[in-house]
Amino acid sequence: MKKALLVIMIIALAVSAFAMGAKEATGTAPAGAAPIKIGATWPLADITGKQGSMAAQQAVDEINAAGGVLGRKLELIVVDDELKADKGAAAIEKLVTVDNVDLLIGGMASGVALGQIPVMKKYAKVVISTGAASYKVEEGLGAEADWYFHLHPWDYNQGQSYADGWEAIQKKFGNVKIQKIFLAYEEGAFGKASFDASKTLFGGRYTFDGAPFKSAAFGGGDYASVLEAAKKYGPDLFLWAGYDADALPMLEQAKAMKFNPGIYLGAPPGWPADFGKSPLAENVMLYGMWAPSINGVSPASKKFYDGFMAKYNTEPATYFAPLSYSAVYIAADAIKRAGSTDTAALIKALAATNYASPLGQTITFTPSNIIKHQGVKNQKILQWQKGRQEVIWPFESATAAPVYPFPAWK
Amino acid sequence: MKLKSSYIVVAVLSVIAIAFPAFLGAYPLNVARSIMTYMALAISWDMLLRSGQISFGIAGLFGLGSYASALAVLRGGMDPMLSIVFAAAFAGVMAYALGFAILRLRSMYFSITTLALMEIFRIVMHNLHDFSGGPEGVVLPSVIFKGASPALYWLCLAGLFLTIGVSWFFEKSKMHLALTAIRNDETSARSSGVNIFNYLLIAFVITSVLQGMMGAIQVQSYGFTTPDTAFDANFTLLPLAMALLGGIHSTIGPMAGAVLLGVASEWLKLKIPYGHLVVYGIIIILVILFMPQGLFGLARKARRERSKAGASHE
Amino acid sequence: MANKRNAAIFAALIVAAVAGILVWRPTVIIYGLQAAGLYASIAIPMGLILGIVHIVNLAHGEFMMVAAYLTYMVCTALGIDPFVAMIPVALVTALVGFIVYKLTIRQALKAPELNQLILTFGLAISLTQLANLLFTSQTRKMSFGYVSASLSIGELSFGVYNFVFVAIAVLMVIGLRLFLTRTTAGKAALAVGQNPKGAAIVGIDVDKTYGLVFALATGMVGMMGAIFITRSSIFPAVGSPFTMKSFCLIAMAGIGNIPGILGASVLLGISENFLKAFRETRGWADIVFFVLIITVILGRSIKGKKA
Amino acid sequence: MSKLVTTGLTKAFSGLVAVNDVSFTMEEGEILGIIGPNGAGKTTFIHLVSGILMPSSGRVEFKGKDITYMPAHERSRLGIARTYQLIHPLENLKVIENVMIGAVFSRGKSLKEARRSAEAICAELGLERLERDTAQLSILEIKKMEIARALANEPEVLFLDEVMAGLNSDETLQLIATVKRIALERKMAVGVVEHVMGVIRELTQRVIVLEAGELIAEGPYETVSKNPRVIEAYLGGAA
Repeated sequence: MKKALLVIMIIALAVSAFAMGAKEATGTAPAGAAPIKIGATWPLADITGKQGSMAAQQAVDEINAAGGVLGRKLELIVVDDELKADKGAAAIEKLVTVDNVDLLIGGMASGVALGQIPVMKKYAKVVISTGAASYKVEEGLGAEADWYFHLHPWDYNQGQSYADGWEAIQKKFGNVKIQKIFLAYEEGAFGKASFDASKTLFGGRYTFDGAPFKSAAFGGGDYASVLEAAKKYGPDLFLWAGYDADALPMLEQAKAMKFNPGIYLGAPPGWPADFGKSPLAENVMLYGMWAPSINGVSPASKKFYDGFMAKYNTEPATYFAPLSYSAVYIAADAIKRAGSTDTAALIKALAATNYASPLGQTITFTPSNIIKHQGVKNQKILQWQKGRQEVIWPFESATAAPVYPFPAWK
Repeated sequence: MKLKSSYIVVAVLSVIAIAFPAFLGAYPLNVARSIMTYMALAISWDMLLRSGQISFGIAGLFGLGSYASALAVLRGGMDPMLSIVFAAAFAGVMAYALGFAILRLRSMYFSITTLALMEIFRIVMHNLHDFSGGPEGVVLPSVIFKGASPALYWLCLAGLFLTIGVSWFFEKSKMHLALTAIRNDETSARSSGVNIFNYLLIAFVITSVLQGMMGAIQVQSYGFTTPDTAFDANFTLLPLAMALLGGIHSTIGPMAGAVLLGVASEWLKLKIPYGHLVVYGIIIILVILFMPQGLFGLARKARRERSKAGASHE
Repeated sequence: MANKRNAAIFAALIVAAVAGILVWRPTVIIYGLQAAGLYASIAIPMGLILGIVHIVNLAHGEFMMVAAYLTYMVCTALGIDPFVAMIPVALVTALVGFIVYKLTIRQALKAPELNQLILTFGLAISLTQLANLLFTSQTRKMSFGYVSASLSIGELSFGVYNFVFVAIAVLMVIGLRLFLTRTTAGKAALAVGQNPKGAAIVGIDVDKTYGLVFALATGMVGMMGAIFITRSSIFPAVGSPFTMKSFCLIAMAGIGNIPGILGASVLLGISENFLKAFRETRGWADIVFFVLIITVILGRSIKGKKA
Repeated sequence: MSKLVTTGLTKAFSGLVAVNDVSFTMEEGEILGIIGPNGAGKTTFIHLVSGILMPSSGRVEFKGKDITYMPAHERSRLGIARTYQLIHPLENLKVIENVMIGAVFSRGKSLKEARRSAEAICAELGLERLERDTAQLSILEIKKMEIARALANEPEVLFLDEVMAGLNSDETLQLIATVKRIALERKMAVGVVEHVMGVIRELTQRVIVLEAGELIAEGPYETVSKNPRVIEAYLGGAA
């Protein structure tokens, strides 16, 4: 019994100690009466959600330092969705019914968004979503969901934009020739969606094939058989859709197998720390929405980047950081124009958004296949050059010309 | 007299549980649903454990129930409520068929086999693209009861009540004698006329029905499922941890454990946004080290010590 | 007699099948063996703990993850190679393993096996999440030229580096065999594994032996973690899938049968890669693992009943 | 008709023959001693008759019915009960529940009826405070509980495998008297394995002697104990 009491006391102490620390870390609520509350959910144990929430807080602090919105301060309330649908749904219930937030932002995984949608529908609060690329999410939302503002491109938007991008690149740079495309995709939902979208978009214009692999993120990491299939196919453009854990090991195995495509391109949601430092990384291409090199062409990006570095002393590692930062600014701007946080007025104001974002492009909302308010529709094609991600396409935000072909293995 | 007073306590608690939506908001009801789902899984796992068989396949039957229900609605146009019954029955039939092979196994080999079966179910659902939606899963046209919080809560509560009721029946009927005898000593049980295989099969099928049912309720309440959500290893590991922390071989133990871990996880997350799972893990370690018999086991021990002290006074 | 002849026919059939595949699809054998080496070298230390201390260590993969991060820090700070760093890292993880044993596992040894299972589950969560707090979920990978070592035979080019894991697995099996049969401590460990009470009666310090075996096994895991970073990216959750895989392999080999883990790994590695070699069966490669496990376990239970 | 008949009963464990070609009968109301040196196959023999093990060859008949390969739980329903050499209390059940299970599963009684008959049997054996945990029992009480559990099956044939081991002489005498009385009352055929020859002499009308799995002698204790082969077997075993 004594032991049991002891353990209970230890737990209580540990919890309260941690809780105190956490409170200090998140900071005190901004002074002044009745702040505008922004509720957010992200997977905080994942780098995407963690930095997303940090960037959103950065935006809130910047706006509050500049006097807030409508004379009121902004307050960001973040709840961890733990990458689980039920936790994500409960988080929305809490933000709406307990914290009484004025609008919702955030999101990363489609699997969590699917679980949150029924709850979001119930309250029909304004949502500015920073994640959820799967077309299944859009199907789940339906055409009626005019309160849902989706910043992140849908999977088919991404596919379409790559198809456009390669067309444009081939036109501008005569030496780049693409006929055969091979996609190695991780076998989960993310990779399978990429494959389905690419097949329909590339299928007509190019000869296209693909094969699945088990991502190192889930205990795989053996790419020999998929690379062998790719090598046999002999593509001009080799694409892989997986996770950051796959990036370098796949490259190393490709070298070991002397697999040498004209373009070697990866499309993970994020890249490993210091990928650029590897000698193999040179001239690997990638799909993405943002890279620090955009600072050179976009003042918004530079402002975001410098602010993030100053506040947290670490580099934003994924595009979820600038995307989440954008979500807060878009919300603040719309509230200012609407003159209130009333949902109907806010929807109207948001629909008229025109925001020069750190992504190096201006964000507006236009209809996509089903929903009315889709933000970003295009992705960027980038290339690792001398350890930095340089934007190749779209040309208006390009920071470098493509190096082609991908150098042969020594 | 004692029995009667405990009946009254149970009745009062049930009424309170049923009346929760009257005085709780949507958020606590949502959290309660999560906890109740895990609680039902923990109790059902414990029911089979009373025979000594450790199943690692809870997530397998839970996921099978999820898919059976979702696909029955989506592909067969079945009524959602009916699909829950269908899914429970489907899980039961699968368990019955599989039981013939795997219930001859004991200890770790049984556990591993149930774990492997769960993985097989997951991979099959992952690969049957046209039928099950593949890795992206299935999205239902709408959530049951249009997502009204109280209705979803009561549906989940009904599943939990059924589970508790069956577990209580297991404790009070000859199932209790049969399963405990099998767990303590199979040879003795056999010479006392216990048909071991039959009782294991009954327990396995019934617990699978309950797990399949909870899976179906889950999928109808959230309106979608994917192989990774339906067969999430957490649906196996968390119920195990809950039952153990609360005290195994009882109904009340897993319930206490589910409340402890369920509330702790939600509360910690709000208090410690970054890193709450570290504390969660440490709580599990400390409870196992210092309360090896779980919360309820501790209470049971204390009661026994008191009665012993009383007996020596006489 | 009949048994021997059956075994001979069986062995001949396997050799013929392997030879057939080797000619038809040589890479199935090459990559199958490489995968088998990795599986086995991670599973063997867990098999040692399970065989002697009789604990299913759900934090097995997490120990490897901790060792991997340790190696990463040492290598980036000092600029040395993981193959050099693996020795100090193995020593440190062995020490960590010993401390973890003393502080937690030892306290739960007398409790039912389920308690030990959940205890190590708690350890696994804590270690993963601690790593997540310290390093975030962003993956890290160091680059080493030798990882891309390549061999070309005719038109076929393949990576040879991963054969390192085959060598490690074989060395582990031989080393453990020598340790368990030739040294006093090893013999004591074997005796404790077979019958702890009996061993205690003969005067063997069971607790000390458990501690030693646990430290030895975590040391081996530490070494594996160090070499693992040459092949794979590391992140907090990198270890957990290997825990389940190792557990399944051990069950397939039969508890206490350490050379059997090697055989089970080869069987799985080759079957998996066989399915991966064909377009139609590619997605089903994972299932082979679990189907084989169930078949072997059920087959053994039926055979056991007959005998 | 004989209650129990075995013909040529044989059990081999991967080459080692534990019971070899044993044929014997048990009649209603008789108490039969089964003796032999350690490792003679007495317990294996009971395992075969009660269905815990299946024989390699031979035949077991109960009241004329072939039960050679019948599972143990069905035999117990038919009326064959036994205790174990090593005690097998069901530690997570109370004393009364330990006794009840035979009545519930072999006789198909409801829990209430089973409790009543278990209480009656325990009273007969002098076992008290039935709501205790088995951990609180003395050795004598555990032995009594195991006999009570076997009796709750309401068997026609009962095997007691070294129930007297570990008891002092007073306790042994007390238990002998009880067993004898119950066997008579219920007209059971009882097979008793014992090492203490005094117990065999007191209790049994007839004994069979096993050595290395084979039946080497049969008859009343007085005659068998003078059989030179039996004496040699015991001396050989002792030496």
